[in-house]
Amino acid sequence: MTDMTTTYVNLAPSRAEKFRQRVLPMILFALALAVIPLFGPSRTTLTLMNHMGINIVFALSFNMLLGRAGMLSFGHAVYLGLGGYFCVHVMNWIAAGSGIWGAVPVFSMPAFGFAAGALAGAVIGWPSCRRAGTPFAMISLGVAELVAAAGFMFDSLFGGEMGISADRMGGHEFLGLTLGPLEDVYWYIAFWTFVGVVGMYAFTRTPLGKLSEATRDNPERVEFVGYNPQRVRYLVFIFAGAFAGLAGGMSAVQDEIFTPENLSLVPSGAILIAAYVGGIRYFTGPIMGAIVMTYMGSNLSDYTAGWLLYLGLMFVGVVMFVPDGIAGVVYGTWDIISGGKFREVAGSWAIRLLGLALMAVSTITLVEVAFRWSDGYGEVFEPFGLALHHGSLLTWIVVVVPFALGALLLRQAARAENEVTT
Amino acid sequence: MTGEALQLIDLKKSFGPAKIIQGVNLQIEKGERHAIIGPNGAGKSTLFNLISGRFLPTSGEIWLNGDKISGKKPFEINRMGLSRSFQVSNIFTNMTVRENVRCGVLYSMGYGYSFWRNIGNLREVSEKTAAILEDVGLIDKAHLPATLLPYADQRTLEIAITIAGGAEVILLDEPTAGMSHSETDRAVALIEKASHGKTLLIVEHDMGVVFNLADRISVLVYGEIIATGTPEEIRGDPKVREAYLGEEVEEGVPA
Amino acid sequence: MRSTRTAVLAAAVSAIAVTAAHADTIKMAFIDPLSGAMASSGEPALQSFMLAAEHINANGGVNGDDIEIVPYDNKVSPKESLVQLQKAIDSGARYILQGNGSSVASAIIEAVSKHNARNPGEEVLFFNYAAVTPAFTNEACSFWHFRFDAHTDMKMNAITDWVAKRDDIKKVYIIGQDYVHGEAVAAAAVAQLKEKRPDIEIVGNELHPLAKVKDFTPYVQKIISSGADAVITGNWGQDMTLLVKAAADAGQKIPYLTFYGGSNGAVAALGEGAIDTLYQVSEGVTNLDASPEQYAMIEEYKQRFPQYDYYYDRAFTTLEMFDAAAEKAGSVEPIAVAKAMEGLEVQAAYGPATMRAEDHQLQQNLFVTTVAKDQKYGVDNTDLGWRLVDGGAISAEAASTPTTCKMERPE
Amino acid sequence: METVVFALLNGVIYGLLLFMLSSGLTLIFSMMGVLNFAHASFYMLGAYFAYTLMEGSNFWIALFIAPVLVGLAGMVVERYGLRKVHARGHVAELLFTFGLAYLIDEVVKIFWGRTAVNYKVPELLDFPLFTLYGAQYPAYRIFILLVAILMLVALWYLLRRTRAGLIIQAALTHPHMVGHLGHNVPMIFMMVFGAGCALAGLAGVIGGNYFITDPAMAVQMGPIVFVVVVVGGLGSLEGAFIAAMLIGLLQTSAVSINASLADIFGFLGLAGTSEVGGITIASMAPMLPFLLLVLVLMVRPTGLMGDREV
Repeated sequence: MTDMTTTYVNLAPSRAEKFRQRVLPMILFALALAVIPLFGPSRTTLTLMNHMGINIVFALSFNMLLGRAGMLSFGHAVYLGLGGYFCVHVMNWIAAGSGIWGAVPVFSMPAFGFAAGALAGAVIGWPSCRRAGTPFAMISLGVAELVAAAGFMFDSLFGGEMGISADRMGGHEFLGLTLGPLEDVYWYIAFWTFVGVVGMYAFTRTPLGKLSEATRDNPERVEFVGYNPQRVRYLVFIFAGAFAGLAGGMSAVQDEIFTPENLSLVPSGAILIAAYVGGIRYFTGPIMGAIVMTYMGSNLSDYTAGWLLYLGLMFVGVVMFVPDGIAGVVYGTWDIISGGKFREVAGSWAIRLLGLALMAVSTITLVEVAFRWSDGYGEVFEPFGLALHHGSLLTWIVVVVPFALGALLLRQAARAENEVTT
Repeated sequence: MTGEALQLIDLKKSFGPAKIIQGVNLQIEKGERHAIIGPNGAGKSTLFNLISGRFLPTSGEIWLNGDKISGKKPFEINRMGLSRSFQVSNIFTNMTVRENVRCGVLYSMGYGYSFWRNIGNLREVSEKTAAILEDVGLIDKAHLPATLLPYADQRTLEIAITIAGGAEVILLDEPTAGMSHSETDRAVALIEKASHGKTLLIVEHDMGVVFNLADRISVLVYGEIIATGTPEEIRGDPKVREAYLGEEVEEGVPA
Repeated sequence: MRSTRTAVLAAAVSAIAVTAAHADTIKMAFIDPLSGAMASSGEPALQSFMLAAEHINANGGVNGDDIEIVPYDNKVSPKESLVQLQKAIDSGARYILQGNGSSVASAIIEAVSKHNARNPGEEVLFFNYAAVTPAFTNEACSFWHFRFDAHTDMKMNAITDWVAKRDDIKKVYIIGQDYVHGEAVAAAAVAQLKEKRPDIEIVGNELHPLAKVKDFTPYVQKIISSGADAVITGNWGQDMTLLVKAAADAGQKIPYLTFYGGSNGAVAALGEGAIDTLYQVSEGVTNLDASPEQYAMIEEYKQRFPQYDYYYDRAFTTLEMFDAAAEKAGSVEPIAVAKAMEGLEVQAAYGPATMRAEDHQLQQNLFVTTVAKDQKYGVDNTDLGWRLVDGGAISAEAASTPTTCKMERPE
Repeated sequence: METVVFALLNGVIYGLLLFMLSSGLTLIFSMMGVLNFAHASFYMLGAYFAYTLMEGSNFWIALFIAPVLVGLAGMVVERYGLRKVHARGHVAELLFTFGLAYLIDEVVKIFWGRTAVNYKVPELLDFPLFTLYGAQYPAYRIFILLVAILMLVALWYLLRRTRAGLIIQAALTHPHMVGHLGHNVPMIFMMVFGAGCALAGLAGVIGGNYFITDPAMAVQMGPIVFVVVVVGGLGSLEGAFIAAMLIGLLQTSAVSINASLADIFGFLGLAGTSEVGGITIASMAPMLPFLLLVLVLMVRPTGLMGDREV
């Protein structure tokens, strides 16, 4: 028994390692959340960050399915929507102040969203989790279509097209937060984002969380170690629904309105893209994806009419060339730098960056010129004082030459890196 | 009948018109090490799949420790104390070696679908996992992702997952297939140690391993058991020599 | 959108040069879809507002200040609209322009009311130019919201007025999308027809799911079997075009009275099948009699934005009324402008327009028109254009409906 | 009676059109295991290509050239896109086609604008063929019927009577075996993907002017095509045919049923004035395929005719 204990100590990470790997990132995350308001962000920034917080929780909950359990869902917004709708109703009950509702703080909304999301997951997951793989993906699509249609049919629950709105200041103060000013809402979102992130991280450390990964890798083998993979998927699905509902509760307070559009395939597709671009194989991937995509979704459209095309290109590019997403790139880079191999790869990296930049120049020029040509207002794309008209030779030089050059450089960089690794 | 760990009664399995298992009767005593041999295509893997619940029998019954298990699902059978390995390594590829074994340990230790416990704090689970890794000799590679293991180690891990749950009846499907001589010797030693005091049913092509390990041997040909007995009896059985061993002697390797 | 902005601004540079004395600009945030499929509704509206602003600025501006229309793309998402709204407010916009989608409008009305309550002294006004849910100027009315388009019930009033005049219409079929808007249209049609022409039989009243039907032939078959003389529908988008197309394919030549027949691309999609089948009710079409200035404006629009047609006349009315209100109030502060706007009357292109004080609903003439060949102005770059039908001019008084609005006004 | 006749006629035409779309998707899925999310986008491309070709030539030329162009586009997508993600499994492939659908949508908007284009029925076919119960029946619909049946026969002939068809058949039943036949598998994949897309393109050519050619047509048609192939059984052409017909007929006939839920479940005490009770079968018609999808997959995960659970 004694040597067993010693091996046990050897195997498990040491206290210091545990602290460095698990606790420290959480402390840093909490610190970052706490420090942000010191910079005096504008209300626009606060609104954007609040939406980032909501999307971080939402993307992580989506990744409980796709990244952790191998279940591709095209309808995850259903659970955020149902959780959020429930919270909006609860907020209205609070504002009406009847019965015990008057005592419930609006601050606790995400807990209600969590419960509603779990319930929705339990009900809808029962039929849909009996299948995995493509049938599951298709069922999720079908269910999403049905729920979104129901959203328009049942006015008393979903408020029809106009949706249902509520007032976040309807309840009494909690922790000194009236939830009126956006600064208050920021603290609320920060708190619940932290709870959501820690909660979902903790989930990966439970037996069920581990089994969900095992089921993703090899559902058949799971059966032969005593687990029912359908049950594993179903339970994970309920939790994913619950955390999506938590995000719904956060959203209900931030935006104070829910519309049937929140249940539709559009937000489901958006969160799929965010999680994937962030990197579904890493716990932090969807967090990065949510931050980047929320920012781009709200701000890219200020700069170009082609933002949807850019997002699409980016998504396809990630699927094709960077399957581990932003997180994969970040951690890969970090590994190389911390492994002291930076010098070896610096050359090929520089080539690669240059290649990417050239490709970007070419793509952006093509897209911008194409959009202006398509609009037909005779407007000309004028970066850096260059007049790039769709008919001019210069434009096509700016499109073709950097593209060819960039492709060449990227190929060379790939070859160089192959040599380093082999 | 009390001493029987596993009992197959007139077991049949057909895929469409093809009758793969045609009426198998077999009793395996508790603590017995039983090997099944036979040419390729005789239905050995199908038999394993029937016993472990992966396939449903067309007719016939299977009893485990006095309970009927035919018709039950694999995970139910596993929980009743029967565990199996696979011919082709069937492990959790994206997890580490330690996590692989831990998945095998969890259910039997009562942590089922628990989502309120931190797996790192489950001391018994960690100890049991470490003990198994130590036993099978993978302790040094505990933190490697399973995909990065060399082939023989993956086979070992396969066995480790199979025995991790502490099942009383263990089914091993060609555990040494594709291993070198020294690797095979190590695997046999491991199997002997791991199956100590347990009931073992093994399918194996390596006759050295079979005759070394088994208390009794059954010969399966075209879905039927043509002989069962001690290694000596089987060696001397003319039917077996004709149907199986003879072939092998002439052609070297079973076709 | 950006390209649009620069396109208009390029021309506006000269105007600014002339009126360089104007130091201040009044920012108006245009929050509507400017990318994706719905951009075809947002873009022409943005262009209309920009053109209108350009003309006002060229004529001396609003109390000497210039209007600047700043576009924000909301992707027709209510949530995204709230992000863009915050962005707009922070960038100094005190006036919000929006119209596409009652869900977005409802979100903005709510958000603006809350913002104004939580940030006194920083009030924002919402000019709604196209979201037509009646509730916005009835039970859900708000002091901070002004609507420049006739709402569903008013448009239905115009339709039923016209139907009432047509003695040959004895049977009416009502079909709509299965959500609040479709239900409201159906309810209004039934109630108004019963009152104006009790002898008319409603031979069908049917809802179908929103944007899910691909083949309307079975619906049209039901309509034909019912023997209807006219069809009333609140459908928009594909649901409207596909419905009318299926009717045209079946050789049906009865009026399909729509709210959104004038949307971009509808006539192009239907081709000649639209003639005398597709009807719409609106605050004006280009082929109505108008002043030479109006014709000049229509032509300038078409020349500048060849992809679209002059459609959003109410955009011009909106800014004209804002200009007049600011002048009357002597200020461009939202509260003062809002109060000045109440009860204000301006002369719009196709008749007088009055902002009713009690509910902030613009009262204006409405016109029932249909598609015909060889008109002065075609649409969708075809030779088909809108023509006023007999008895199709409905006065503002006739189109008006009472309101249930109980407005809370700031001191 | 008249409703039955119309429901049958229109249901069959709609079903055949659905089958045209889903047959290509099924072919692709059977061979490659890829559920092509962008399939409806190729349908849209077919309609737009035909519209543009019609401006320079006529409908009949477009009818043949446009599907070929769509097929070529499909081959390019397979060769330079899908093949790169193939090694990473089906989810990566599904996601690739998901992103591709976004891209095609945007590119179509750049080239043809954001609103509908006037893609007209050819004048030769623009006349009422006969009058049925007071409604004229457009000749073009019968033309769709003929083209669809022709395609059905051609597909059947190709699969049952030609060498290429035999290889494809072999691949349908034994997807892992094709490689052993000594055939150039990547080449076959590329051809099959191209052919599948061309079929979708053909559906676009004849469906684009039957319905409306605008940038939303892919999004509108996409989900229903998935429903067809999944309900029919992934990888089964017969299943796709049956499911397409079933959904075509179901949708068109449900429209003519005015009964509400209260009428049907009234015995349970459901009132016609309540929100649920007031829903009519007709208003639910377009949702029925999705309901069918969920039900079929719960009861029979392989679909109606499929034998593979993916």
